[in-house]
This record gives sequence, structure tokens and C-alpha cells, in this order.
Amino acid sequence: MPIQYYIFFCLTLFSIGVIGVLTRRNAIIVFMCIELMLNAVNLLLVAFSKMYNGAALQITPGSTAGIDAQIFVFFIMVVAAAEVSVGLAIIVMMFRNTHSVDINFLNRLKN
Amino acid sequence: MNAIIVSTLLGVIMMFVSWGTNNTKLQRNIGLLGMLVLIFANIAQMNGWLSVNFDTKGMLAFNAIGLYVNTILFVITFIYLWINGEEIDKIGSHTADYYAIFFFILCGVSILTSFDNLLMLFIGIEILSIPLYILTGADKKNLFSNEASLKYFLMGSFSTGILLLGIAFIYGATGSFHLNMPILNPATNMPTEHFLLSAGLLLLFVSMNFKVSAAPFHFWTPDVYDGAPTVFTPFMATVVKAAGFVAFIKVFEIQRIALGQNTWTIILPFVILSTLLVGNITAVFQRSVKRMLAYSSIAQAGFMLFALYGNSTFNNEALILYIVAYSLATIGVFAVLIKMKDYSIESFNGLAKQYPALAFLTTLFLFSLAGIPLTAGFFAKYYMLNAIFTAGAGIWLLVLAILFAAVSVYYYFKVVQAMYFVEGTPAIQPIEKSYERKLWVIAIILLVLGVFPSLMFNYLYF
Amino acid sequence: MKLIIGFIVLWPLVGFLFNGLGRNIWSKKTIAYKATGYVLASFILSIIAFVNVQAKGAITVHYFDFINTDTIKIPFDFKVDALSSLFLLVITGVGTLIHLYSTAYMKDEEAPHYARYFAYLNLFIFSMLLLVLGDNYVIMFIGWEGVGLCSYLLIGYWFTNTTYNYAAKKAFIMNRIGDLGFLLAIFWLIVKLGTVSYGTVLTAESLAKLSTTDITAITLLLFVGAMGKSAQIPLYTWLPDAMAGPTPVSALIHAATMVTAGIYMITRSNILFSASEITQHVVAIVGISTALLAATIAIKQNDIKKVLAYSTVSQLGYMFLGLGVGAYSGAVFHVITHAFFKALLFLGAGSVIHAMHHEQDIRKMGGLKSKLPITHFTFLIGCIAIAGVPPFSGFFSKDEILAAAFAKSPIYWVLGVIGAAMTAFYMFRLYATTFLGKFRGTEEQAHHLHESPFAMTLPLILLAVASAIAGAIGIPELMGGHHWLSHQLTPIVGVTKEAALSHSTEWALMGASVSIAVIALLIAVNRYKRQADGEPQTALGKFLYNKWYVDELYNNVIVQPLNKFAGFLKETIEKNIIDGAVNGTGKVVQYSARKIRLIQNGQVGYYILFMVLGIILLFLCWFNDITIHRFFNN
Amino acid sequence: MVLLSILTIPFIAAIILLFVKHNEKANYVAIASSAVTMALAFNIAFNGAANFDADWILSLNARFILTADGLAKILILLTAISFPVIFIATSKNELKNRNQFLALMLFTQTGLLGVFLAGDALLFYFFWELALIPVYFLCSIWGGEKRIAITFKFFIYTFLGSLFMLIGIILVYSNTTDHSFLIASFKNANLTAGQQLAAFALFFTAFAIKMPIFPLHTWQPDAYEQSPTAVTMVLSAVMVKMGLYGVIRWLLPLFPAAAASHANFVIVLSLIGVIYASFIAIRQDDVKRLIAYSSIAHIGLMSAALFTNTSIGMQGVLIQLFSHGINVLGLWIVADIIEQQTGTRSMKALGGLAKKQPTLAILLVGFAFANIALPLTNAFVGEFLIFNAIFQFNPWMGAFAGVSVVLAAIYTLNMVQKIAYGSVSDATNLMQVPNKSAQFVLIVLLGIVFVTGVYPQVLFNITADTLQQLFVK
Amino acid sequence: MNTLEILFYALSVFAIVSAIMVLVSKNPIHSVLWLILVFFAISGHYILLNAQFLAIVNIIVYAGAIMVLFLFVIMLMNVQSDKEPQKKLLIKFIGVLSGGSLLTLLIALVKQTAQLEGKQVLMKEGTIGLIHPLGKALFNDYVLPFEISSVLFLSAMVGAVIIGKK
Repeated sequence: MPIQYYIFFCLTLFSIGVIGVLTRRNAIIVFMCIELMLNAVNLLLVAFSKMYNGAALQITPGSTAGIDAQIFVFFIMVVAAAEVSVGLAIIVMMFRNTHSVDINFLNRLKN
Repeated sequence: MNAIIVSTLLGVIMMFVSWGTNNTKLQRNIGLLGMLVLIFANIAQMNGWLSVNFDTKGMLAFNAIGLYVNTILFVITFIYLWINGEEIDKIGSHTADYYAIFFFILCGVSILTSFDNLLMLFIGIEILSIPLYILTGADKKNLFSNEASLKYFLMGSFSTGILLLGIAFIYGATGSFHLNMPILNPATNMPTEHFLLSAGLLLLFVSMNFKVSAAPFHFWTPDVYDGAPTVFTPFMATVVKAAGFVAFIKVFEIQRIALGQNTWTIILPFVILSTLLVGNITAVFQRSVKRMLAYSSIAQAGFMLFALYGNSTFNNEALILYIVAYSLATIGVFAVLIKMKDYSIESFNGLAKQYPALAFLTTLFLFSLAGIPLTAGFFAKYYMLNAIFTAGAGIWLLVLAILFAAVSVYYYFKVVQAMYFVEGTPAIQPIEKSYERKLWVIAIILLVLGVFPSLMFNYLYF
Repeated sequence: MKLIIGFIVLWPLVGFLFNGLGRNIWSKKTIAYKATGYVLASFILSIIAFVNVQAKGAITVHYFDFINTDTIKIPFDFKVDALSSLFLLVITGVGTLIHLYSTAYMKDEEAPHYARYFAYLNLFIFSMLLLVLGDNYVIMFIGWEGVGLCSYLLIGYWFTNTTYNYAAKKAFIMNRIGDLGFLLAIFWLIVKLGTVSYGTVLTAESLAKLSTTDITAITLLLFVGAMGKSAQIPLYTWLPDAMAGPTPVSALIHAATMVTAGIYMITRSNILFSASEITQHVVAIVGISTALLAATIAIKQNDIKKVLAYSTVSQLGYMFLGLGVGAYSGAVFHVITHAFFKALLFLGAGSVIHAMHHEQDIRKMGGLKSKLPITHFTFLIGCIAIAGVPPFSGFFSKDEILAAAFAKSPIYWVLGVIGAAMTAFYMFRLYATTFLGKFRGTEEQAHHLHESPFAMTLPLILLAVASAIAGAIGIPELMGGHHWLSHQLTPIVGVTKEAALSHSTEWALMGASVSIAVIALLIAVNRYKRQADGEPQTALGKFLYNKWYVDELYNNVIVQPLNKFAGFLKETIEKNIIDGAVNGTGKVVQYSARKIRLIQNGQVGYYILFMVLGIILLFLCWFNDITIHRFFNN
Repeated sequence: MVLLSILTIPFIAAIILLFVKHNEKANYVAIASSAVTMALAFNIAFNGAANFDADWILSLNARFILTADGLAKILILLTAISFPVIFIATSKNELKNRNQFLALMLFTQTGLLGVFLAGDALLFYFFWELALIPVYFLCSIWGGEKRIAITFKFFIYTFLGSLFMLIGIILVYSNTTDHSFLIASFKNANLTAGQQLAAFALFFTAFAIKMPIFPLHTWQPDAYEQSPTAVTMVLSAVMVKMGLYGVIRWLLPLFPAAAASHANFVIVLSLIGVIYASFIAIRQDDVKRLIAYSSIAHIGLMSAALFTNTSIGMQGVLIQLFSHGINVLGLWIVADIIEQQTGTRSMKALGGLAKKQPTLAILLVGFAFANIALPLTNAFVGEFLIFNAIFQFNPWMGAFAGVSVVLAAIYTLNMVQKIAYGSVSDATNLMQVPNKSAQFVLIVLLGIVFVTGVYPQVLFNITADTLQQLFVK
Repeated sequence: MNTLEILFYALSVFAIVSAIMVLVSKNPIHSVLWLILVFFAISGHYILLNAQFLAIVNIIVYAGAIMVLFLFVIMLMNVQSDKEPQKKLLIKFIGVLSGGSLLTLLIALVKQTAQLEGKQVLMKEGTIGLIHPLGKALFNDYVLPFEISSVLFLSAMVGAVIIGKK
């Protein structure tokens, strides 16, 4: 499978995430779209990992080239989990105070 | 390495302290003591007395400048905590937890001054950012704080996404996360044209710009700095931002070649000038001093971005001096601001009459921010301009920079005018002498560096 | 000798300082004695200097270097030669008399003002002496501006009167315009010759270094200076206004000495002037025009001092005519005689005014002959002298100029004679209206009419004698004299070129001019011995009465437009354009601040949108750059 | 060491003053310190002084070097004379927190002296700003009604100018062979023609704003009008000289080619300014503004003469720097006395001073005539040489400049007439007490006017060596 | 077209459609569910690439833990679909447009990248995605970041305490 296909696919997912961030007002959905972006990157990294691994394997069998990308993905997931916990805590806190998760209402600070 | 380990340990200790005692004063003092330990640990490594060393497998690389910046930032943090200790207590009932968070952030700072791998950059940035989202929202009942926190969080996460896409692209192009990834064509010793790499670097550039609040990725800054509890704003605006700059430089010191020097000299000035424009011009009409300072921090970031223009010792010197001058002055101004009952410029009216010393100190800090001679801020700007000129920037860039510097004088001096020339009673809480004395420490540092700036660099050379 | 010459100048300065600093201390008597005494001392020293010059020739003394840098050296030197020693005598001599006269004339003033008056007078003498003694143009210029200053101070002596202040200011500014010309001439000399000392500038070698253009320009500029100081067209209007000052001042400054500075300067620079044909013509034409213009105006004036003032302008015109036609010694001669009779006339007028309690309108006088016998008699002598009736002094000097003018061009002569006739006419109109006929003033004035005190009449008598006999120093060879003055000045001005005229022509010319003058004076006496002029009726009369409307012309054509221009600069250019641009910059910043901050609208969605757009923009930037470079590299 | 002490004395005195709350005592301290400074200045001016040289910023190779040549001497002398004179003349004026006022004044003096003594570009810039900042506070705190906005404009304007200079310094510094800020190194810097031009433009902007040259002058009349008179005196007597000093010390020797090729431009600009300011002065009613515009005109002449690049012009300016300072100081003091006692600066409301206070009127007239450069006053010598230089450069320009001689007479005499002459106005009638101390310093100043006017060689001797340096290669 | 390709395309289309559904669903709960489907699709991709460990982690951490957390929060807030606020159409359009242009730009860049031409992704095969090599790498070369990420969790924990505690 050519790498470009993966890149295109991942970029599409990423952009859908971006579009989601731009078009939705619900803070939680926005956050979910950001998670979608992260997932797209994850897949992209794995695809690159396999690309390098495949190339390396042809020269040295048993090579672990490209494994760092998968490790990176692992770390992204770890970080995402931490981020989600904090993020949801913030959203909940916000909701407690305003009874809304609409980001359009986040406009007291401006100009 | 010492700094990372010690700061983590201290963070954990502070967590336990929060369970162990409710005496905020004790917590505070333990925190300050911890800061001293941290500074000592870092200096120990800096001077080679004692350092924990193990093979980081290319994840971290410690060099003199990184360690020196660590020291500087730790000392600044110490001064910050020392001055603002009591104010921090007033935000909720989590004093020790805040200190823990500060230590975790400093761990992130240490990582950002020493990372040698994009993975560490990512983790460092996240360690830096996530606690900040929390600090911003620390004033739980305050809607502004809530709002700022959520905005910061959403935009920060978004920029993380951009950062990761950039890293993925770079990996796709080079097959490595290492900072010294092969970017030069061994045959020609010139960068090969690699669009994926360039795109990755550009995305990285964008997200780093976001972290240091450069336009047009600065939008979070005014709202977050404004909405966050006042006591935390200077920390965010100084130490965190400075760490961001160090990381920024580390990433692009070598990598920018891949973008092509020509590209660099187009997009960087573009970003710098728009940052200076937005920061300075928007600050002009702020009624709230806090918000004005938020915009001014954007403007100052624009100036600090100049350090990225070339790479020479001048840049490092300039950035170090700028960080010190800017951070101390900002902390000083905020230390006064926090004593204000509201943050409008009018509340400063007549301050000079009631608290002449305090007004003088504020003036000094603002002068330093504005870059007026006799204060460290002047030499910071001077070194910066000198550095970019040496790096080959055109005169026009310097001229534009100083035009904006002149605009900045406009809004900084509005506060000075309010303090000295406008009659009125300042809306200020009573100031103790001891508090003033703490501010004098900052002032003296600024003045000494304002006359003998090279004191800052002696370590680097001697 | 160095000391003597130094003290000629220093005594008046001492007097100035003495009176100026001690104005609140000394009594009026002390002031008067000292002031007069210092000038008298100067006069005596001047005589010594004069005698010395006669015996040993010109003396140059060096005191110190005024300016001494590596590029220019201007020494503070004095030069006493035939020309300057003559001027010294006239200045200090007439000066002494006028000081004496003033002691009585000004006796009503309070002590501080009395002292101030004499301080100014002394300062004037000091400046005038600097002017004539200086051995280079810069020292002359110092004196030149100094006399302008004193003139300003004295015209505005009664400073509470606003009109007088305007007159003083006008005098100073018009003088300054002339001074500018003088200054530029000095610069020109410095640029071309590197020096301003007479000893080097006024030599044939220097002349050789200068091109014709240079000489013409320098002399014209010098002449501009002379125009201002000596009240020639177009810078003459200040002089009649200068009559605002006390009458002795008019006598001293605006008749006898300061206004002749221009003549002195041109005579001093005669080598340069003779080298430029154009300038000579300009000088002559300006001179004769001024003479005629002023004479016509004088005919219709009713203020006793105004008549004399215009007469002065007119006489100065004559002198310039003389200079223009190359009769330098003639001009100097006229300066000397004019100094005597014009000072006499002014002092006489002062005496009349004094008697009339500061009434100056001649229509309100008349019949003063009997009440003021000495004044009347001396005044008459003055009138005769100025009218050019032989053997009084005016005749000789005027005749010398006219003869030279004829030699140059008969037109000059004809115009000169017309002027002379008018002079005779208006002087005797003045005389007749004032002294003959019946008294036309108020009862009270008539009651108080009295002859002036001795301190005033003595100078009158002395001056009258001088006016009568001063012609002796310049009796032409034609009449068997040997023209002492002319010989005196020969080393400085060279031989006057009037030899071209035959004796018979000269006699004829002389006869013609004298007879025309006498006829004119008889007409005047006849017409005005019973009545004064009423309001002018004819257009011409009004025109002359209003001084050709020159003041109005200047006011409307020069002063008002410049004033408006200044206002335009102040109100429009400065406020709106230049400062407007500065403030506008500030406004632009403020405006953009208001607008740009609206982008920060508080909506996270927008913020992220802007970020995305920023990313796209950066990419486009970079993309463009790459494409452009690729385009150029391929 | 003398040079260092002349800098430190006012500085230390200023710090002491901050703690002297008593008005009278504060006055004494200020006058005493400035008198000592003056004594030192005289010593330096007539006996010379050794250079002071010390390390400053090692990493930039900037040195703390003070030198006093003729140019510096004459300006130090002016500065040192001005301050005691100002202190004495304004000692009776009512000011709140007088000690702070005096302290700031002395800080300004330190800055000014430093500017004139600095032999290192960075040090020069440093003092340049140090002189400005106290003035900002002085004007803003103790100034007139519109002081805040006006002073701010002034500050930003000049600050911007000096920032331009800073860029110029960076530009030259980066091209010096030994990376140093010394004048000598700056002179030997390898600048391309374009760089030289850019540096010239940058330096010139700073100096032109400070002088100020048309059309960058609009801050000045406002600032003079709104400042407390003591500050106005400093501004116009000494501070504007900084710009001219900068031109002589830094601009002309460093960028001779650019200066020569733009001489025409600068001279024409200066001369337009001269005539322009003179015309505006004619229409001014406010005494302070009138003097301000007159000052612009005089400074314009000096700047024009400087760019003629003639020894004679330089000589004239060197003298005139001093003379103009003294004259304008005298005028300001008189104007201040009048304003203090009558409460107005409008000439319409004044009149009859000669009757009410003859001594003051005489002094006014004296300085007025010095202002229009009457011979035997000090200004004559300077302006004579200046006009001469301009005339040498271009006769038409010389003639054009000469018009200012007439215009100066017009506006100055206007002022004299409206203030001193005429009948006593209501405002003038308020004048009762002759200010003895002020009159004393005025007489001293007038003495200087005439002594240096009659025997200018005193000043020529001081400045001779500068002329040698600049024109004897 | 072989099975792998079919699977690739199927999963991709499925993922993209689900992702779009996340955006267009009015009901937040539906969005969460659609997002879980996206994650499953991505896990499928991981399996195609023989990155089994990540596939499992993705399902456990993301689809399992994180999305459940989201679901909880949404439930907690009791957000109704009919109350769900919508942005203005214009804004939505601009959002789509800019997202689209970002996509176009990036794709154009990738297309122009010569170095990627002909590069293949190794499917199905390769052992690096298995837990054993990953574990070795993690605890050898990546032990430092692994340890340091604990700091992240600690701070997140403290943060949750600060923010969550009343």
C-alpha cells in the first residue's frame, strides 16, 4: 500500500477534526474533534513506522527501525488520557458555574 | 538531569505536604525551601559538583546554556513565589498543590531546556501545559477564570494536534525524532528539498508560535492572561513563555535550514511584525492594566522572537538578557497590580502620592518593559537588535521594531502618568514595607543589569 | 597716540556706563556735566588726532584681535586718516553742542530718564566713532548697527507712547534690511579676499582679484546698506517717522551724523565704487530720485520737524548723487556743511517747539520773529545756507556736487537744480510760516512764548557761524580758493574728475542754480509771510501731503501680505499640516487600536479559525517563496 | 578623575536632595552642588582634564570613557553655568516638593554632562536618554495645564528619534573592525556607501528631532510652553544643544561622505525652518512660544552652518552654542519673572514694564538685542561666522538665511515693545517686588553676553583644538 | 485489488463517514458513539498494519476509557439534542472551507514530495507492532520519557484534585 494513501486518509481525518473544531459549539464535541485529530496523527505515525520498517527489513531482517513511531503513538495516547481527564474536569467545572457547555458563551473576556 | 529529578521529587513531596498539613505558611515555606534546593541542585550540575547522570539514549542533552537558563528561570520562579506567596494562598485552599504544580511545571521547563528529541519536546510541552490549564482555572468560582481555563485548554489541545501532525510529518520525512535528524544532503551539504519535512517544520513552527503567543496564534493569550487568577498570570507570562522560547530556539536552531534561509527570513519577520503590531497596537486602548500587560507580553514575545532570526552567541545572550529583564519586570508590575482593587488604569491615579516608593518601583518596572536606558530592558532590546543585525537582518526590520517599541512606550507610560500626574486616590490595598522591600530586590537587579548587562553572561564565558 | 585714539572712543562709552548705571543715583546736574564733558573730551582728543594726522599722515592702531581663528582674522584696529579725522571732528563737535543743547532742552525730564537720555546719546557717539574709526568693515559694521540701536532707543525714548515705539521699530527694521546688504557685502569680501581690512581690501591688488560681477555685487550690497542708514529710496520712510524722538536727537542722529554713515562708507570704499560703472549709475539715480521725491513731499508738510526730516532725506539724496557721479570730496563736503546747517535748523526747530510747548504744527505758529530773536536769526542763516545762497556754506558744497553731476550728465544737473529750487522753496515756506506774519497759536501759548536759555542758544549761534563760514574749507579754485578739503581727501578718494568743465561753464551753471534758488525762495517768502497753507485742495497737493502714499503702499504691498503669510504659516501650516501630521500619526495608531482589538472578540471558535487561517497563510507564504525560487533557479 | 567627579557631583547631590524635605535647604544643596560643578567646569575649560577610561560592558567591548575637548568644554561650561543660574533665578518660584524637582534637575544635569563627555557611542546614548527621562517627569509633574499630553508627545518624539540613533549605533558598531564603540573605531568602520547613508539618516533623525529642525520641530513650542520655566531653560539653553553636539561629534566625522552629499538637503531644510519659525514667531502672542520659535530659528542657522563643512561655520557654531545658551537663558529668566509676578504670558496683556520695573526692562532689552545678534553682544560673533559660512557655501542660501536677521529684529522688537513699552497694563501693574536674586544672575549673564561679545577670543581659545581635529587632517 | 486493499478502503471509508457523522450529529451522545466507531476503524487499520499492541491500546484506552468518560460527562450534563446550540451557517461554511483548504494544501504538499514516491507501507507483516519488541524498546530506549510521563499524570492528578474538589 503506498504511503500516500495513508497520508491522504489521515489528513482527511485530521481535517475533519479541524472542521469539527471550527463548526461545533459544544465544548465537549470540540474536544472530541481534537481527539479525532490526535487519532489521525497516531495512524499516520504508525503508517510511517511501517514504511520505514518495511524498507529496513529488506536490508536487515529483524530490524526494529520505525519502532520509535509506535512508541510515540503510545505516548500520545498516554498524554491524551491525561489531557482528557483535565479537560473534562475543566468542562465540568465550567458547567457547574454556567450550566452550559456552549463555547459561544465564553465571551466575557474579549477585546 | 538534577533539575528534572529534583523538581519531580519536590512536586511529589508537595503533594504529600498538602495532605500532611493545613498550615499554609508552612506549606509556603516548604515550597520556597524546595525552590532553593532545586536551584542548588541545578547549580550543582552546572558547576559539575554533583550530578545524576545516566544514559538518556539521546532523549536529553544538557549544555551550558540550557542549564544556565534553568538556573535563571528557577531563580525567577523563586523570586516570584517569594513575592507572591501570600497571594497564592488566597486562591482556594490548595496551597501545597499549587506548589506541586509549580514544581511539575519546572520539570517541564527543565525538559524543554534540554530535550534532544521531539518526543521529549512533546512531553515537555504537555507537562508544561496541562498544569497551566489547571492554574488558569484555579479560581473555581470565578467565571473569568473558568472561561480562560477552558479557552486555554481547547486551544492548547488544538495546537498540540498541530504539533503532533508536524512531528509526524518530520518523522515521515526523516525517520527519526531526534533533533539532529539528517537534514543535509551528505553529497552537497545543502538541505535537500523535502516538502514533507518543510511542512512538518512549518506546523511545528506554528505550534511553537502558539506556545510563545506570537501572532496570528496569540489569540488565547490576552483572554487567558486576563482571566487567570492574577497571581498566576506573571508566572505564565514569564517562566513558561521563556521556556517556550528556549524550546523554540532549540528546535529551529538547526532545523530552519531545512526550511531554507530565504523562507525563514520571510516567514519569521512576518510573524514577528504581526506579533509586534497586534501586541502593541491592541495594548494601546486597554482600560484594564492586566489586559494591557497581556497584550504587552505578546509584544514582548515579538521582540524575543528576534532571537530566532540568526544563530550566534549574540542571540543567546540577547534572549537570556531579555528573559531576565522581561520576566523580572513583569513579575514586579504584577506584584503591584495584584494589590490593586481593580485593574483599571484609573486605580493607579495618585499612587505616587500615597506610596512614592511603590510608584517609583512600578515606574522602573514599566521602564524596563519599555526598554528605557538604565534598566535591564534597554540592554535586552539593544542586544536583541544587535543580534539580528549581526545575523543579517535589514535595517527596515530594526526600524519597524523600534517604531513598535515607541508605541509600547505609549501604553506603559499611561500607567506612569496615572501614578504621577493624575490627582486621585489609588484603589490599592495597604502595602507592607516588607512587600516593598521584596520588590526592591527586583528593582536592584534590573538597575544593576541596566548598567552592567554583561554580568549576565560572564558565566557563559568565564 | 594709541591711547589718545582709544580714549576718543572710550570717553563716550564711559559716559554711557556712568549715566546708565548711575541713573538713579546722580543728580541731573552731574549727569549733564558728565555727559557733555565726556563728549567734549572726545572732541579735544579728536582735535589732537586731527592735528597729528595733518602732521604725520594716517595712523593705524591695533588693540586686540576681535576674531582670530585659523581661517579668518578680524583685528580690532582703528584708523585715523584725513577722512575719519574729519568725521571725528564733526561728530564730536556737533555732538558736544547738541549735548549742551540737550541739557537745557530735556530739563523737564525726571533724573533717571534724563540720565537715560544722555546715556543713549553717549552710546550713540561711541557707536558713531567706532563706525568711522574702524579699520575694517566689521568694526564699521559694529558701529553701524550700534548707531541703529541708539537711533531705535532714542526714537522710542518716550516709550509710553505707542506711536513712537512703532516709529522706533520701523527705523530699526529698515536699518536692518540695509544692514543685511552690508553684511552680505562683507561676506562676499571675505569669501573672495579673506579679509575685510581697508588696508588690504581697498587696494589695486585686491581690485585685480575681483571680477566685475564681484565688484558690482559688493558695491551694490554696500549701497543697500547705505540706503538703509542714509534713508534712500526705497528705505527712507523711517527717517521722517524718526522725528518722534526728542528734537536734539533728530539734530544729532537724523541730520548731522548717523544718516551720513552711508556717505562715509561709500567714500571709504570709493575704489570699489569707482570700479563699477553700474553701481555708480544706480547710486546717482537713487540719490537724485530720493532728493526730488523728498523735496516734493517737504513742500506740503506742516510739521516743522517733518519738513526738516524730508529736507534731510533730500539732502542725503544730493550727497548720493555726488557719490554716484564720483564727487566724493563734494559729498563729504556736503556732509560737513549739512551737519552744521541741518543741526542748526533742527536745534532751531527745537527751540521753537520748546517755546511753543511742544506744538510742532507750523500752521499754528507765525510771527515768532520778534519773540525768539536769536532762534529766528540763526534759523534764517540755516535756511539760507541750505538753500544754497552764496556765500553760505551750502552753496559751495551743493555747487560742487552739481558741477560734478553736470560733468557726468546734464540731466543729473537739471534734476539737481530743480531739487535745489524746491529746497529753497520749502525751506523758506517753513521759515516764513513760522517766523513771519502773525501768531496763529492759542492765547496761552502766546503768553508763554520766550527765547530759549543760553545753553540752547549758544549751540545755535555757534552752529550758525559754522553754517555761514564752513564753505571756506572748500572754496573751489574757480573762485580763487584752493579747495582745502579736496586736497585733504585726495589720498583717499583721488583727484575729482571735474576738470572737464571749462570755467565759463562752471560760472554759468553756478549762476543758473543760484538764481533759480533765489527766485524760489522769494516766491516762498512772498506767499507764506502772511498765511499758512490750509488743507491741501488739489489732487497733487493731497498726493504730496500724504507723502506719495508710500507708507500706505509699503503697508499694503509688503507688510500686510507678509503678516498674513506669517499668520497662514502659524494657523494653517504649523497647526494643521506639520503638527497635524504628527498628531495624525498618533490618531492612526489609536484608530487602528480600536479596530484591531475587535478581532479579539472572545469567541474561541473564531480564535481557532484565525489560527487555521494563519497556518494556511504561512503555508502559502512559504509555498510562494519556494515556487518563486524554483522559478528563478530553473 | 575631574571628569568623573563633574559627573558624579550632581548625581550624588540629586540623591541627597531626595531626602532633603525642607525647601530652603534643598535650594542650598542644589545651588551649592551646581556651583561646585561650575567651578570644576571652569577648571576643565581653561586648564583641560585628562581622559577617564574604565571597562564597562566587556561582552560588547563598551568602555566608560570620558573625554573633554574644546567642543565638550564649551558645552560643559554652558551646562555648568546654566544650572546654578537657573536654580538661583527660580529659587523663589513656588513648587510643591521642591527637593524632588531639584533632584530631577540635577539628574538631568548629570545626563547632559555625560552626553557631552562620553567618548563611547553606547555611553553617549545612555546619557542621552538619562538626560531626557528626568525632564519627562519634570515637565509632566510641574508643568502647565496641558502638560501631560504635551510632554508625552515630546517624550515619544524624542525617544523615537533616539531609538533611530540606537539602530545607527548598532549599524556602525557591527561594522567596526575591532567591535568597539569608541569614536575612533566608529570613524574607521568599514561602511559601504549605502550603510553610511543609512547610518547618517538614522543619526540625523535623532539629532534633527532634538535640535529641532523643521519639520520635526512641533514638539518644541508646546513643550516649552507647558514646562515649568526652570525646565524650559534647561531645554532651550542646553538640551537642544545636544542635537548640535551630536552632529558635530558623531555625525560629521563619522559619515563625512553622506554628510557632504546631503549637505544641500539639510541646509535647505534648516534654512526653511529658520525663516518659517521666524515668521511664526512674528505672530506669537505668548512670550514663551515666541522665544521657542526664535530658538528654532537660531538652532536652524547653526545646523545649516554645520553642514556647510567649513571651518568658519564650525567655529561660529562652537561659539554660538555657548552664546545662544546664555542669551536664551536670560530671556527665559525675564519671561519667568514676568509670568511669576503677573500670571500671564500673553503679550497683549503686558506692557509698560519699563515704567514699572525699569531694571528688568533694561535687562530684557539687553537680552533681546543679544538675541538678534547685535554687534558687541556674544551672538554677533557666532552668527557672523555662521552666516559667513552659509554664504560661502552658497551665496543665495546665505542671502536667504540673512532674511532671518531682519525677521529676528521684527519679532524680537515686537516682544520688547509689547512687554516693556507702552503704558502700564493691568497685568504689569501687579509687578511689585523686584526679584533680587534673579536680577543678580541676569546681570551676570548680561556681563557674559558683553564680555564674550567684545572679546570672543576667550571662547575661541577653548574650542581651538576641536577645530583642529575636525579640519586639520 | 486484494483483500488488504479492500479492507483498507472499507475501513477508511467507514472511518471518514463516521468522522463526518460525529460532526453532523445533533445529539452529543450520537457523536460520541460515532467517534467510538471511528476509533474502531482506526484500530482496524492498526491491525492491518500489524500494530497489534496499539490496536488493543486504542480500543481499551480510547474507545473504552476515554470515550466512556466523555459519555459520562455528557450524561452528567444531561444535554438535550434539541437544545444543542448550532453555529451560524456562514461560520460553518467558513469553517469547512478553511478546513478544506488546509487539507488541500497539505495534500498538495504531500503530492509534490518526491521522496515519498513509491514508498510502500508494510502491511500485515513485521514484528515491531507486537508487544514484545515494543516493550523492549519502551524500557530500553524510551525509559526516560516513560518515567517522565508519570509527572504528567501526577500533575493531571493534582489538577483533578484542585479543580474537582469543591
